[in-house]
Amino acid sequence: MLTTTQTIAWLNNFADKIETNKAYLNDLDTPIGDGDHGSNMVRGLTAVKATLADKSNADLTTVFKATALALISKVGGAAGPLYGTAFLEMAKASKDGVTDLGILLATALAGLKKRGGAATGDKTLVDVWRPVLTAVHADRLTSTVIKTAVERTKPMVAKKGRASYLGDRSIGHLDPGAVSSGYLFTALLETVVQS
Amino acid sequence: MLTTTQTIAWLNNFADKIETNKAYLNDLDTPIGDGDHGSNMVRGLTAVKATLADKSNADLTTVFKATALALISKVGGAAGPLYGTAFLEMAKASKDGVTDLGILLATALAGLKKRGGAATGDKTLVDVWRPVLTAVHADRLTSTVIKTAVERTKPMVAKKGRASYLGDRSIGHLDPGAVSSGYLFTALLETVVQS
Amino acid sequence: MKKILNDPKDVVSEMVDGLVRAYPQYLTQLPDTTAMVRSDQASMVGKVGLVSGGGSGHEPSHAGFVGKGMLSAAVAGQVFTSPTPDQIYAAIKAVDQGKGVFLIIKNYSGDVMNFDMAKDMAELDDIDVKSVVVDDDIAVEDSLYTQGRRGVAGTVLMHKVLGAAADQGASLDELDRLAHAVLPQIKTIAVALSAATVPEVGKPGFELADDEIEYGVGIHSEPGYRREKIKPSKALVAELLGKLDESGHLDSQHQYAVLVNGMGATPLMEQYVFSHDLLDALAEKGIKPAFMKVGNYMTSIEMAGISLTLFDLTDAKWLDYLNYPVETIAW
Amino acid sequence: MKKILNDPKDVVSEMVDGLVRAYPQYLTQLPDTTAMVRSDQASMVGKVGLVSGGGSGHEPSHAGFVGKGMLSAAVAGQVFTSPTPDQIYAAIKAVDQGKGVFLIIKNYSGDVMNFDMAKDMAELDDIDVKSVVVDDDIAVEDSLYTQGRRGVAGTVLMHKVLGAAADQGASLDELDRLAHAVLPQIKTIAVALSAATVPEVGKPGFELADDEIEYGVGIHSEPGYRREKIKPSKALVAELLGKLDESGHLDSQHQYAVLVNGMGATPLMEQYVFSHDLLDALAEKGIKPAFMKVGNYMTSIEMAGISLTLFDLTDAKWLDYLNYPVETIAW
Ligand SMILES: Nc1ncnc2c1ncn2[C@@H]1O[C@H](COP(=O)(O)OP(=O)(O)O)[C@@H](O)[C@H]1O
Ligand SMILES: Nc1ncnc2c1ncn2[C@@H]1O[C@H](COP(=O)(O)OP(=O)(O)O)[C@@H](O)[C@H]1O
Ligand SMILES: [Mg+2]
Ligand SMILES: [Mg+2]
Ligand SMILES: [Mg+2]
Ligand SMILES: [Mg+2]
Repeated sequence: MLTTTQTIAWLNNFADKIETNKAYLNDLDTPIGDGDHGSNMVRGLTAVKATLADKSNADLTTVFKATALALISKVGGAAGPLYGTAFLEMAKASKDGVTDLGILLATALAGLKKRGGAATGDKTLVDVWRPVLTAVHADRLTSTVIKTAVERTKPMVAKKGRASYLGDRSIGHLDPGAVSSGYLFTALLETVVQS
Repeated sequence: MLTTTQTIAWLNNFADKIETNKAYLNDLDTPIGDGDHGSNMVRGLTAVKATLADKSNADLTTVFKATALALISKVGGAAGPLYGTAFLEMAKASKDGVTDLGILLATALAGLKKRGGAATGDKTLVDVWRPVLTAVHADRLTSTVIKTAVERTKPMVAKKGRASYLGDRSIGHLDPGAVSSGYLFTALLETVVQS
Repeated sequence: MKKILNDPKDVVSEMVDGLVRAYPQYLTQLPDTTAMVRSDQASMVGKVGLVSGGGSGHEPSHAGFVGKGMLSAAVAGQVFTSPTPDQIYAAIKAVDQGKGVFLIIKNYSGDVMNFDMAKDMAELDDIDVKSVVVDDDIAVEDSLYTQGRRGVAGTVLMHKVLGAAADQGASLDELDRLAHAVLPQIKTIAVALSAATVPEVGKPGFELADDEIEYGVGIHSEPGYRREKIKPSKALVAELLGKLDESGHLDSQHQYAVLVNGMGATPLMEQYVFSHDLLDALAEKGIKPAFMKVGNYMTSIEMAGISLTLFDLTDAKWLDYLNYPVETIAW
Repeated sequence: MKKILNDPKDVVSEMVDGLVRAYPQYLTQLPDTTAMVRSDQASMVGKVGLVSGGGSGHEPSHAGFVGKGMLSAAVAGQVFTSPTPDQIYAAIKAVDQGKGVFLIIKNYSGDVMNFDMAKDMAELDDIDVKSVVVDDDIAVEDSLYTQGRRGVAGTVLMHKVLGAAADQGASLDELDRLAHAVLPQIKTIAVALSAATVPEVGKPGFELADDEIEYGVGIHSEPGYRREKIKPSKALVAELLGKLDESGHLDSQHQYAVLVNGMGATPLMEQYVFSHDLLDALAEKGIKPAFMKVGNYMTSIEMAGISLTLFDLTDAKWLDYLNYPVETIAW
């Protein structure tokens, strides 16, 4: 059962990781994108941190919804609607009473795939969400699972997002969105799963 | 008494010198002007050479006038009207029967000063024309006279033309128009005065 | 990076502020957004609203095309980043006159998703919203399995045609049909001499050697299809026109509109020389453009280069739309 | 030098050709010249002709301002080199409608002398010719003994005011009085981030380090009055506005027209940010421009930088002239 406290800790930890790795994410987005994924995410997570500052007594739905709105209105680009939709779906599910992490993430992934139209293997953040979700369901989420999933985007040919314009030349680069989702789940591991 | 043959030889020699020194004249015009004096002059002298190709039987006035029109219509910038006016004045004078080199050059210089408004010491081609004219009148034109006159523009502060925008910073640079006039008179020396 | 800026983080908000204050007769900024709507409210009454937008860095697109006869509003995202749904939604609400709102979107994941979310939001308010996703850049091969082609300079012609039709009272459905009839007829291809530097990134999106160019780059420094030594303008025209010809045979029986678009740092001098070679090359194919424009319309910050757009005017009315008078900053 | 060109020697003739063929509705080239006259002949009948011009490399100046309500003709010289008298003379003859012709000249030795020779030639044909020599660049101190100030971006505003007056039927004498009344009220100052490269020269007119800027440069890479490390936009505005204030006190009781002019390679993004800071700084002095324009109007090939022009509207009619509708490529 996911709590408000856990979720706020999770998202603050995620925000810190994104801030620390802003330049790295921009760099990853340069050869196969437009070099802004780090900047976009920092803008969004700064807003998330700010909106969560006074939510420690709020319910889970409020926390997810505030996170979604901050991401939607601040990130822009492709990542904004994707991460935003993911949290909006979790807000909707939690409103319906869901508190199980696995179910929440499954709902999020469904929304995310619908929003972006990406399938597994398209070299997007979906390629991290999918194996992480499987691991969460099996109660086996480890940092190795996350790292492996992120690394696996490297040899893939991008089929969605800006990297797809490169065709075969997208091979050999990590997908920036996969890397930022890697931080999301590492933060989850550090604050929720391991605790 | 200046003849058509001499004048054509003079101008062709001048054209060759300008062509050879195009880059040098552009370079001189770069720190204190706009870097085009060589290109401008080459454009004009190429046209002069072309128009003189069939003028070996023409009278002096025709030669001067054709030269003036070629310069006026091809050089542009400051140098075009200045050199053009100089030759136009010589055409007018020769039409009035003048064939004496000293008188021709004096008329040219008068026109040139009227057109550009420059006085001696303003760091323009006038600073070469003036001493050369004096030497021609005294029958003492030498390459030293020309070189000295050209060199003397170096310490001057420009008062006319683009170099004047630099004020004191024009000091220490040869005036490009003075240098090209130096070639004009060196050519004169090689083809008319010494022959 | 040498730019006339203050804090790179503030570039979009300061730019939008400078723009709307310099041109209050054309643009009004919606409070707390970077959405700019047409100041001439009267000219919008009873008409379908036209909203465009995208990442910043393409100036004068898109706000430069807001005004009578063209766009009703433009929404500016962060540099090279789609605007967010809330901002687009605000623009939609501001321009809706009860006749619906039409969105002109460029085909990037981010733009498509953010505009879609805004559409969802507007539809909850019972505002009719339709849209077209412009994908004129033939450098990228289209395919069912990928994102498809990018939207680039041809978008400006889409603005113009739809703007004229909307001003003449076309309904939302009519605009939708018009947009989708025009869409496949607009094709663009670019060549870059240097890349753009996003202020917050601080270095160029890619590096080209002093004598190198790249064909097929996008407007966000997306890589193109070939890199080689710089060639004379005539040869660049041959390459780009060849690509356009391949992608849809140029036909001397057709009427074409041509847009020669500077990418930002390339002076008009070069654009006019390129146009000279282009008009020669087209003349050899028996084509004389029915309409032509040369200048910086869809830029990529200070990227150097040119894009070439051909618009096959399969419907004679489209030429009238292109020539229809407008009151904007940049058309 | 990386440019989209063919042989650098042909740049002007190819550029003019591309321009007039792209925009036949505005421009007609006089045979064997680089003089371009207004295509809309009817709009010139019974009116004084307005001829401007100068070296090429300042596009869209000057041909971009030829059209109804503005110039009757523009003459393009070689790059950064005044056009020759025969070409200017051809333009004068082509636009004269028996009411005389007014010349707008920028204050460079070359331009002044070539236009003067053309005037002499036209007067032999009994065409009345008058002229104004624009010298708005306050970077160079004026003095009786020197060439005086240079003519730069303010020339575009001179075109606009005189064009509107001529279109409304002002006589040659009236235009002459108007021009000389306007002349001292237009002042400009620039800052450069990089220099222009003349195609035939092949290298930049001056070199600035990666973090250096220069204040007071001219539109042909003429050196300015100070070189220093790049500063934020706000500080650049303070420097340039300070110079303009020194040269003629800015007065909150006066009405001003403002032109923020990009020098060629500086994107609109930066020009708008600069405008934002400028409008703030003016507001602090109690000034809100009565008229403003931002964009590339008088460029210096691919020089990066901005010039700032303030035009003190001491006569209320001048604002109407600025707002008067025109049909040109670039206004
Ligand atoms: N259609 C899509 N579906 C899923 N993920 C996508 C899609 N398009 C892009 N992405 C993800 O978004 C990331 C890029 O985000 P970002 O750089 O912030 O946006 P933008 O591409 O608009 O600049 C990619 O690395 C990829 O993981
Ligand atoms: N008013 C003037 N009177 C006399 N000579 C002048 C004047 N203005 C310029 N010059 C001469 O013209 C030369 C520059 O010629 P050029 O570079 O061809 O023209 P521009 O300055 O128009 O580029 C200067 O070096 C100077 O000798
Ligand atoms: Mg990106
Ligand atoms: Mg020169
Ligand atoms: Mg982006
Ligand atoms: Mg010159």
